[in-house]
Amino acid sequence: MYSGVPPQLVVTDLTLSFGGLNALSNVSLEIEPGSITSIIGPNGAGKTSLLNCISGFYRANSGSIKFEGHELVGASPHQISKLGVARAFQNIELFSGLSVLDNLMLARHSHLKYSFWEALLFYGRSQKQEIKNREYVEQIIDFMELEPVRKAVVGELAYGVRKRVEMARALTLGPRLLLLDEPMAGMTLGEKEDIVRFILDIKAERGTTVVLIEHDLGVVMDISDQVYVLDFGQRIAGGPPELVAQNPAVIEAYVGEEAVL
Amino acid sequence: MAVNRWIQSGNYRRNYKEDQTIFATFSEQASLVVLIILLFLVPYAPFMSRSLFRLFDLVLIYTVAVMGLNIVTGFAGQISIGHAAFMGVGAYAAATITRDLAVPLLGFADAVPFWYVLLLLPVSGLIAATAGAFVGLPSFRLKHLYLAIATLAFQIIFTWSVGHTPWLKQGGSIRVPRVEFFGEIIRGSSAIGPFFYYFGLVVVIVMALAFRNLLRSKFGRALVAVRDNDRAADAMGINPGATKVMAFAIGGFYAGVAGALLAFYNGSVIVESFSLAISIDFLAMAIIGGLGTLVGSLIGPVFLQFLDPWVEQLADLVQWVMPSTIDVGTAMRPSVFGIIIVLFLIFEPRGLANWWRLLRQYFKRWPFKF
Amino acid sequence: MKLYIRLFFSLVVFALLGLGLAQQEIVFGWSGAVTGPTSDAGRFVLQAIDDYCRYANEEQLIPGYTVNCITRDDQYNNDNTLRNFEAYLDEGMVAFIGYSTGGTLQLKVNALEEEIPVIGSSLHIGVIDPPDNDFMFLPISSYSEQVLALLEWIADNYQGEGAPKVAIISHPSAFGRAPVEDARNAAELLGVEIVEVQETGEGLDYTAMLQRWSAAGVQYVIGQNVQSPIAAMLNAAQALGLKDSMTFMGAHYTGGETLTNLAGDAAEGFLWATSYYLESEGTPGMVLQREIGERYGRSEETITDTNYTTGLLQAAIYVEVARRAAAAGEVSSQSIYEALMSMNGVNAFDSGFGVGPVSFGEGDRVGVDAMRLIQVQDGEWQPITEPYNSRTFPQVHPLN
Amino acid sequence: MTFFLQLIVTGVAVGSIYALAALGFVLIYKSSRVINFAQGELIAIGAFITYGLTVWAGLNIWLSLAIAIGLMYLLGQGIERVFLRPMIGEPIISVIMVTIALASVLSGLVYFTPFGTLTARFPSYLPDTPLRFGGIVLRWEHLVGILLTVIFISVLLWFFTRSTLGIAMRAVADDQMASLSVGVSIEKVFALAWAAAAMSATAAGFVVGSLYGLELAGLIAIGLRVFPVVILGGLDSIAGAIVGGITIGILEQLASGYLDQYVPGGGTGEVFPFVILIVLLLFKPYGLFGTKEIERV
Repeated sequence: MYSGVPPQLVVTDLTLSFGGLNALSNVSLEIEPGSITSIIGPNGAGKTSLLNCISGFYRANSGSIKFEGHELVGASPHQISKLGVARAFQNIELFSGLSVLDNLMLARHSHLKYSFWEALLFYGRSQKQEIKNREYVEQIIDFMELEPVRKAVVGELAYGVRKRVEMARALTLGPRLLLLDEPMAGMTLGEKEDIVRFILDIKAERGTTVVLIEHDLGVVMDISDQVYVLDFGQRIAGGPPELVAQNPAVIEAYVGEEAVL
Repeated sequence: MAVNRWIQSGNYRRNYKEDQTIFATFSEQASLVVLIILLFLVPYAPFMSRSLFRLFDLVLIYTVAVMGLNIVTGFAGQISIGHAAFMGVGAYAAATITRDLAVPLLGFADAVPFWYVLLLLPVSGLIAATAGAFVGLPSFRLKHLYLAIATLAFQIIFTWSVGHTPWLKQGGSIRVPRVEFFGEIIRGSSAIGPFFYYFGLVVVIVMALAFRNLLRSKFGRALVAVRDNDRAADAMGINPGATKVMAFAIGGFYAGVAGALLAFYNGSVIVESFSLAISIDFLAMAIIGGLGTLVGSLIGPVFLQFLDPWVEQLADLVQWVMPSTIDVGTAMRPSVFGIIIVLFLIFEPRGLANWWRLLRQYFKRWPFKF
Repeated sequence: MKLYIRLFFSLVVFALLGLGLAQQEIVFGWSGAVTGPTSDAGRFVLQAIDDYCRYANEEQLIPGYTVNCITRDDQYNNDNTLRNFEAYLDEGMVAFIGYSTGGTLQLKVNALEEEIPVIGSSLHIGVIDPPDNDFMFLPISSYSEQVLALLEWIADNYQGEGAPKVAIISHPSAFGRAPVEDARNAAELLGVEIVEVQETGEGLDYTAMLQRWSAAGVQYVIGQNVQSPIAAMLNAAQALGLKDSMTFMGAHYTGGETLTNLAGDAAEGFLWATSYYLESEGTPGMVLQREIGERYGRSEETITDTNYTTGLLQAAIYVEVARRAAAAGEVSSQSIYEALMSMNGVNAFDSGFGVGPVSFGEGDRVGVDAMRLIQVQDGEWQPITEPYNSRTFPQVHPLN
Repeated sequence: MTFFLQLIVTGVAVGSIYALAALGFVLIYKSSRVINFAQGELIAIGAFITYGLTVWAGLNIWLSLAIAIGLMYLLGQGIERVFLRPMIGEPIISVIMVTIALASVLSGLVYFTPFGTLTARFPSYLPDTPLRFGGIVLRWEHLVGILLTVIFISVLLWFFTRSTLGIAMRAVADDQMASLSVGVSIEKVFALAWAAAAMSATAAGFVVGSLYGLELAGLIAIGLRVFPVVILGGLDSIAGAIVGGITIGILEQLASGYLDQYVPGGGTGEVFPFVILIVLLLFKPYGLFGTKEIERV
């Protein structure tokens, strides 16, 4: 919009309802490639629902979501993930019986190009592909500083670490758009700083677009290029953080939180 | 080489390729080789009798089927209560192809050559895999409990349909020719016992290798991912429905191969060999062996097949103190079967495979205690 | 050195002794359902086999030999039957007694390869049909012949207009389906119309079936099944008031005391084809049956059950052939087989359990060839014919 | 037309037996998400206890039934205590397998008694001549089945809407975690569900025994027929169990009434419900009344 680059993700008039109750009504937004966009709003505002629509877990009743020209409404999560949209869940959804390494290797599923029959032999292409993708996974492990727990079973890790694995796994998909649902929730200050650093690095080093749902408005205002505010399923504001912070509708929705802004 | 890989007790792999290998140490690899050699020597043991051969042979055949069930239930997390029916599909495929196509077209006299059997095993497997995929189809929409009932329905429909199809002799016995192995027709239990022991053992080893390779590939990981958390798997670009259908197809393939093997082993196919009770036996074997492990599908069938004669002997002892109107063996068989499953589920849900793991760990660390 | 020689000789002596002892024992094997499907019949057969073997030893029916009958439950599971069969081979079995239809059919090839004679409780005609039938024998006439005899009775006794209309209720297994094809062919010869063949195992309600048959004008119902579904059908027929317009009948495993106990009044008039005497008749064989049963403390229910007779007859046939084989030389599966195959003409064996002598030979693999029709009259089973053979059976299903 | 009506009437009667058998199954699933593969064994044991009390202890048959239902209440509680309680929180595969093992143990226990090989029927306690409405016949045993179903449903309805424990059960069915946090004992609720299942199974076994005689294999087989019923009605719906039971009963009768003649060997009634089941699973997976689970991520 501002820079003249065509937006990477365009959400138009998105409406989602459960049994007559509107979780989202006519939400529209645009996200530029390589930016960090935050979605904020009170609890129950429809933030996670929006992410669920983008990543295909919910099917919107009307409206459209265009990612790099592909329509996402009606596509299933695995199709969307193959288009280059990755997602980290708010409530950790890891494969708890598997090791960190296997969790991340799973994210390379669609990048591993070998057939079922080659898998049975496990020789030649399948082996080479596994090694190549393993190298990729190791890069992510380095990047997210997970080396010490590489082979640990996920279920046995501390909450903060699991949250980080969740993010690492989404990143391992090699996405062009990364959706993070409250990646810092329930974390200590030190852990939060790490995550913020990771998010900034993701943008800087990998050029990945990041969409972030976060309650810590301080963080949001610091790192976001753009902020959208949802309330009762409606978009009430959107734009650069400094503008949004002064929007009267936002201030009304966040009564008592002005001090933070 | 800095570390002696024969006696190392930890993980010292230096590149990713080494990390993919199945065995942590050479000594483990060596002990497996020794075990396989021992297994090949079993027929020479002085205690081998015809009935023991039959037990071993059935164990090997059932092991193939249980590996398949373990893929469906242990790895993909879908309960299948109709696994014996898939085995039946394979057995009937082998029997009818031989009877209606091979014998009239290829003109086998009173036995089929070994190469034909080798060819027919995967063919029967593929036919059973098709049936498996078909039964797995509802998994595009369903979660596991409902799917379990669908497999039960398949079992019942299979039995009924065979019973109503004159082409399949309505469930009566269909004769399958004996196997000719390099000019010699394998007939009579003293020849069939050892022959199918070796044949079965080789099939089990080949199928287990394929199983193991599959598990360390992306397909194996996808199965486990779908079992652990199918929503997250979905977000990782794995199609959960397709993965479950694939699991059913692979499971069906293994069952089909086992069925064809059984058909040639028995020299006939009859619908009672593929009943609901057998399906439940398979589930019990997979669970007692250890769901979600390869070793489990190898140990489970041994344990349950040998449990049977053991209970019989125990029953003979108990019979002395019981009133003669009650047949103790009769009553003990289902009771012991059930109680053992319950005990395993409550106290060792990871099955015998876990004991195996602990044992292995013990030897790996030996002589240190920890 | 001396020690070694002594050891060697004692080993030889022991071995010879062992061999000698083994020769003194004749091993018969039985495998059948004591649990699972059809166990209600199987347990009586097992008791009878055990009892007759004890009786044979106590009475020294085979001088110089003891009989060892190994009996094991196979839960109606063929895998178990085959395993038992091979376990008995290890024990030196010379002849086998089978039970279930499936297990016996599957055993044919094994019996042939091991050259072990097999007598089964299943009267499926396929057991003695070629191929692989060389070592297979039926103790009494087949289901096919029994059903054909019933069809003949219908053709002979029918007095109405047109062709008599018959429905068959069969068990959903190879056992139930055994006589269907022969029955269809015979019906054509006899001018009887088979309206429908219905398979029912644990079907819950017979109302629809009976009413449909009633609407189709069925006058006769032939059962090839076990007692409990037949009893439930008879009860339903009585409740529907169809007992007057339909005559119910059945092959060997439909009848007996169990049926009258289960069906009560509804069993009245039921017609049953079998080759066994009834315990209540008090013929010499039945006196023996009671004597054996009482000697080994069997219940009244056991002693009066036809399946008990089945087991006694099977064991008696083998003990008799073993006696003959022993008299002629050594007892082996070969000599047992030869004794069985020469059990005809003057050598036929009158066991007393069946209504005719047991005869086997080339082209005759059915023991007691004759059968009778028995009817429930005032709550009691009463024979209504003399022993005879089906006249259409040889035409419909020529044996060898 | 009479034929058709007769099929419907018989179907309703047979279906109410299925409904009785399915009731307990649904209660267990509703409260604890466990699929009970031992329902057939419960049916058999209930029927055998009633038989033992009537024939061997010489009690009045209705009194026997009442006592048997009482005893089965205890058995149901006991089963939950011994077999199911250790499994709370375990993966669902394990819990299902426990019920399969339970089925095996129960039938083994029956074999330790003379009932294992029994073939018998209840002494006749109802008029021999059936009820007639025009050309349509209804057997007294069928009527008893329908009445018992009505009684069980009414008691359950009363229980769920009025008693505290019933409301607790409903709460547990809705949300285990939430009810745990407000102090509802889920163990108690699970035990009650099993007890209720055992009781309704007894009633079903009683009717089956009266109609078709008592035989272990036959009684156990009724347990399998519950599956199409609950899939049709929805695994977690009591109303569904009733409607499903009666629908399957009618469809079974119609199948054997109109389809059997076209199938060699007939017997379509036995397999038809399972074919319906597969079709339903493909097109209406949550049954007529079952609740569709909405997944929250």
